[in-house]
Amino acid sequence: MQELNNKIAELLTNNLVSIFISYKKGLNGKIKPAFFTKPNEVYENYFGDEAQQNLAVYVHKPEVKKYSKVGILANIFALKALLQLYAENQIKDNYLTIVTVNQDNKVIVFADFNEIESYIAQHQIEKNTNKQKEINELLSLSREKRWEFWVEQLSSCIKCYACRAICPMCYCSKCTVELNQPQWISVPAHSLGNFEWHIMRMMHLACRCINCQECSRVCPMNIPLHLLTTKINSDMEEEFGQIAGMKTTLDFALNTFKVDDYENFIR
Amino acid sequence: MKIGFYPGCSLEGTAREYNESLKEISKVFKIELEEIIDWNCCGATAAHSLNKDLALALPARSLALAEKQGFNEIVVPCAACYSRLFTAYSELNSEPEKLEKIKEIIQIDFKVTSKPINVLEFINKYIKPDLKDKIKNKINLNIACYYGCLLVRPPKLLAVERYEDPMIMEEIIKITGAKPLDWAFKTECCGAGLSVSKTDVVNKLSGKIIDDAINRKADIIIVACPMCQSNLDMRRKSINTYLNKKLDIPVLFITQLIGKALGLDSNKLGLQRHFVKVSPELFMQKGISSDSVSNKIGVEV
Amino acid sequence: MSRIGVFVCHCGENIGATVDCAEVAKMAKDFPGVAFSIDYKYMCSDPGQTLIKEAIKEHNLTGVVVAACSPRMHEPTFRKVAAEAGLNPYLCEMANLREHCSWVHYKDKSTTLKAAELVRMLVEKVKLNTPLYPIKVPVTKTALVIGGGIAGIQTALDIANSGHKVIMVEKSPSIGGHMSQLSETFPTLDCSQCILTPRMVEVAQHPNITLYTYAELESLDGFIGNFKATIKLKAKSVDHSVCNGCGECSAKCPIKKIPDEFNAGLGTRPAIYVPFPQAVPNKPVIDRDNCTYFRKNGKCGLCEKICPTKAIDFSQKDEFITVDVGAVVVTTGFDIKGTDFFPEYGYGKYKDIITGLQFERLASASGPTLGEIRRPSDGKIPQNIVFISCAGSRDPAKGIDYCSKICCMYLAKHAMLYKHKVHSGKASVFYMDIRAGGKTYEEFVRRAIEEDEVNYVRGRVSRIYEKDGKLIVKGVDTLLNSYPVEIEADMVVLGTAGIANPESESLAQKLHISYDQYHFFAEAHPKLRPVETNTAGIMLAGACQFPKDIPDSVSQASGAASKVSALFSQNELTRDPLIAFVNKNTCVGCFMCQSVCPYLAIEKEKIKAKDGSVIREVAKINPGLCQGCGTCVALCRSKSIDINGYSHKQVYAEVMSLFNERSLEYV
Amino acid sequence: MSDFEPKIIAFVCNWCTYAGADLAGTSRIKYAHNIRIVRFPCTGRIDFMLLLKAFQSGADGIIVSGCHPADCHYTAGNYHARRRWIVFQNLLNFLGIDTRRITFSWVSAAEGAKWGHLVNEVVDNIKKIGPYTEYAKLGKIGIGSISEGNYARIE
Repeated sequence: MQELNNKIAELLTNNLVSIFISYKKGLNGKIKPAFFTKPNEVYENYFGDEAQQNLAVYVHKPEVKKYSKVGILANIFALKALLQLYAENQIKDNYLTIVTVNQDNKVIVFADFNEIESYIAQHQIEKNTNKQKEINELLSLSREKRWEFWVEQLSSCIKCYACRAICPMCYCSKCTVELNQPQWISVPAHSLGNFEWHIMRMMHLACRCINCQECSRVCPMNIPLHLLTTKINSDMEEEFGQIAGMKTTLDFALNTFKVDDYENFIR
Repeated sequence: MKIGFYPGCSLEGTAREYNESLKEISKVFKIELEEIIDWNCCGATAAHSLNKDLALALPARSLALAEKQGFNEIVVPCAACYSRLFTAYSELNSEPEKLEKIKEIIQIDFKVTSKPINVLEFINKYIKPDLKDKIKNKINLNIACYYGCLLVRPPKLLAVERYEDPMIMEEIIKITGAKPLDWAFKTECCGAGLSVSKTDVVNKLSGKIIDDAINRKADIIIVACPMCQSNLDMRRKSINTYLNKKLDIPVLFITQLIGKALGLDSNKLGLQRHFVKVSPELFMQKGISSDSVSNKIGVEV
Repeated sequence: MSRIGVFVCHCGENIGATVDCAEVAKMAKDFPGVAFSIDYKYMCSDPGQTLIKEAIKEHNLTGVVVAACSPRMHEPTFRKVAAEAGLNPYLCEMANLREHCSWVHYKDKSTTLKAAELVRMLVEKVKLNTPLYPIKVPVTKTALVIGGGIAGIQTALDIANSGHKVIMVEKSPSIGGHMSQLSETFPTLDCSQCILTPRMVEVAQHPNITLYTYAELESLDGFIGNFKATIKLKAKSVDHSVCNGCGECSAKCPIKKIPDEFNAGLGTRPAIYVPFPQAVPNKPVIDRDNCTYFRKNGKCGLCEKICPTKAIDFSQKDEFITVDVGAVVVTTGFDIKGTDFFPEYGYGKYKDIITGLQFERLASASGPTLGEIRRPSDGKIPQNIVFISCAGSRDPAKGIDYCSKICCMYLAKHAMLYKHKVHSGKASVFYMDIRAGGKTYEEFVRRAIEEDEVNYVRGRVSRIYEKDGKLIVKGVDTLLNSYPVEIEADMVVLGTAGIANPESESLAQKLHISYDQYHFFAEAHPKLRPVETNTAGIMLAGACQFPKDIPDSVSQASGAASKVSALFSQNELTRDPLIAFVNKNTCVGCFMCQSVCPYLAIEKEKIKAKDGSVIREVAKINPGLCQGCGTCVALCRSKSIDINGYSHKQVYAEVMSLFNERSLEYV
Repeated sequence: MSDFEPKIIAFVCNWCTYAGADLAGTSRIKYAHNIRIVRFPCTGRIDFMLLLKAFQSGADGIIVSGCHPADCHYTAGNYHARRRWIVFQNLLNFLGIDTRRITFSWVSAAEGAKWGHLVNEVVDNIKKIGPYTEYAKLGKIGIGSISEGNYARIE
């Protein structure tokens, strides 16, 4: 992928970015994120099907933030995440140079977020019908069976917060889980706290999650968190017709309303 | 070109000439009106004053049959039938729950895609664009266009512009050369179904309509509803007795007037079927060639 | 360490009959943190209050729970008691033992237990209460009055006379509003202009009032006591500081046939015009949409040539000024439906069917007929006239469900004026009900019926049509067994519905005030706060809130003025401190909170480094605007927003204090 | 189960439902004693975490109630709350948490009678479905202890 490497090297050489976030092959052969600061490091750059991780998470890490100008290779999920972050006022103007490679292997450098908005509009991510099927199966079970399923799944949570660390949308400097005045999330390693943690995370991600499913990928206990993110995403679309990571403006399901939102569940 | 056709009961009986003239003028424009096979009663006034489901189910069945027979549009000449069919069409389209219930009742699965249109809509869409080129005889008459109630009401449903003072027929007949009148009784009640039970009410109401048309120097009244026509025409004798006047203004269907303008034969247009004689001279006097009208059952007025 | 005092009130029998108050007080003693607990017959009575005050001092209490009636009833009372004993008033809470317990349950052990639990819940809360202090906001003692009709005039004069500055903005070239168009006024039949014009002049000459005519509000920012209003001064094309109002220009203007707004379209005016002879200011403006100079690229310019003082200035541009004001009074009035709204009355095609406002102009001595009742079509004096009330009003089919309130009275007045001017004439009024509630109003209507022999017909008019030069009015007399009535009239006057101004919606959006389904501005409370809006510092007066007559408009105007004067009587504004605030350290600046705030109280605050560079942006809540709903509090993910009085800690403690035996069992 | 007295907690707004409950009192409408009301300024203030905390603390049922649409004292808090409830309810249901135990309602300051009915209905309903220990019991389940259970798993 010479064109991409040249582009990254060019950005670094001309000081248009002081760090570029991309992928490289690790010693064990696994693909991992790469942080290039010099053009001569770019030879390590990897781009291919295995480069799946959503790199957008790094733009709000303090280690990256100390660089004044940051370049990033963004796949479609990262683009959506970056757009969402932009809408949420988390990306300053002239901070990011965003590069993507389109389906024809062409390197695109976006001039602004409006371009990203229209790029995303043209490149809809296909819905994963398998995951939807899993969700439907769960929903077809009795409430009790569903409960048992989740109790088993969430009991194994060790509260390592890898799901939070990998999530591009989890950028709060102080997460609610760390508050103890009052203690919103129970600390002991019992399932109650696990439920609280995952319910709260989903509520906080509702209308913001772009469903890249990184949380599910990195979970050391293999908790099927993608079921939750997929469910909350399809809920948002069905109930309110709003999908995260599509707009430059802050107009999401939980900070807007329609006077005629459905309310047949309210007495 | 074929369009669905729902005659309803009147066009088989008292308003045969409406049926005949509509078919005749359609022929000129190469439009075939094809009757919906096995159509049934629209429910008329009786059904919706008794049972809401029945009032929907009856017209819905005809709509469903039309859909199965492949019609996107159905011409419904009778204003009352049109009102019932169109009400069913829009209610079933906007309320899926009702549709489910009605499908259950009539035992036909359908999507309510056949749209009922009345004669005025039909003329506007299929006849009016080419009418000017096909006119053979200019009509040189003063005409009172009478709409009655159901062609323009209820306004919320039909969304007719200026529903109290509509101009649809006026715009059409202007093309034939006729002069539409500004008059006051366009949308007043003719007495409708009271024709049977309380004839004196019809005498009074229809009498006022005819009286005003004559006062404003109308040569003829045109209508697009079989009920209106029958009240203004068939009841003329008792109206005259009631008013103690001799009012002899003929009442024509708009399709008959257009037929005359197209140069069609009066008998084919059913002009001989009227109670109030449509004299052969009517069109003659005004300098328009006309064939003879044989008036078999016309009353002396 | 908390030292909470619990005071259980019997409220006579009201609580005492079903709840064992002594038992509750006894149980409360054992709640953690409770230092003192007592029950008493009437806690709100003087001895009861003294009991609380003494206990606070004696036991050095850090918080108080009064277990009595609803806090919506006596919270202010007991907070005052706490304050008098030297305790911060916000350290006092109430447990609702009466409305929520003793009155809704039967005498039973469970009822007493519930009472005790309610007390425990509030004890847990009050332990976490913090001393709060009322918020002080400075007040700019200038009022902005939008609209120069009678309501605006009255408001402006009242505020100005109490010694405060007023800025009045009127969109048309003269103040006066609808009242200046009226002939005589009910129920006294005194001439409208005679009572109004002196007030108009007073406004113009008042040292405390700055008047901007031909001007509109462009935008309004800020909050109570501290608004910033931007006003657009439309180009008048005439320099009013030079113009002497001689009127030469209007007389010579070649464009003369513009329908005259002041005469409700019954007369015409030139392109450079003063709306009416008594206008204030009595100086002309050029209506650029109709002026040849502006329409045809500088042709004409006749007025410029003949003006003796060289006041015509075609080059004037719209100007924008920004003013600081402390309060805003909206008095933009109303509009009426035109005759073209009525299909059954001919869609406005009959010239001799007119609106009530047009009749006012016909009856007015300054009107197009100099006060003679002559019909518009041919100038003949109508011998048979019909008035129709509720034209559009009270008619759900027409989308106007409400009663326009003023029509009954002005139609009675019209009929009376007509009879006074055309003695031989016949006047009929079709009505649904005669709504003549008001001082001497009913008597006025009776006078029209009895002395002036106006024919009142109770029924609706279904249709009007023209026949042989007459308007045939077809209606029904419901008092005569629904007998059909037909009147051959020469002229018909419709009491058409009063409706909101077409610009009301956009003005409401500029002011951030709400409006009802008919686009009339909404008051804060229909009964108890009828002159205020939900936005603090913005008041309403006159028919912009709902159609109303002159006395009601003037009363409301004086009400609004007194609200403004009360606000201006202090240098600082005191507000309840139960509002939200942001923890700057944890706020990440996503600004989702901004879009849920109904009061636009959330701003962006830049956190800067020492060198002035912006480190990050965080939310900041303007205490002047926040009303304390807490929607942002529940939305904020990092819980960086909290709210006084209902803080995270407090509500958490309340919830966890309930039924906690089971949670203790499992955790 | 006949002697089971459910514990119901109500989260209500100050301006409508709290006042409505006051009116029930002033009108001497009798209803079940199982209810404990927590006052909030507005339904918009009600944090969804509090509902979980209520279940943890032993509530068998929860009522969340505020002003009818268009009646909100703060103009829009109830609309925002309504959206949150939709999302929250769907999520809890997906997780198998018993959402029959949460009742959302609009009770205005004028609806004292409605409040009384609502409380009685909820209490009757919860009496029928029994105490809710499932959720609070999660506190007993930790890593390792799960093997005792026999939980269904979807493959």
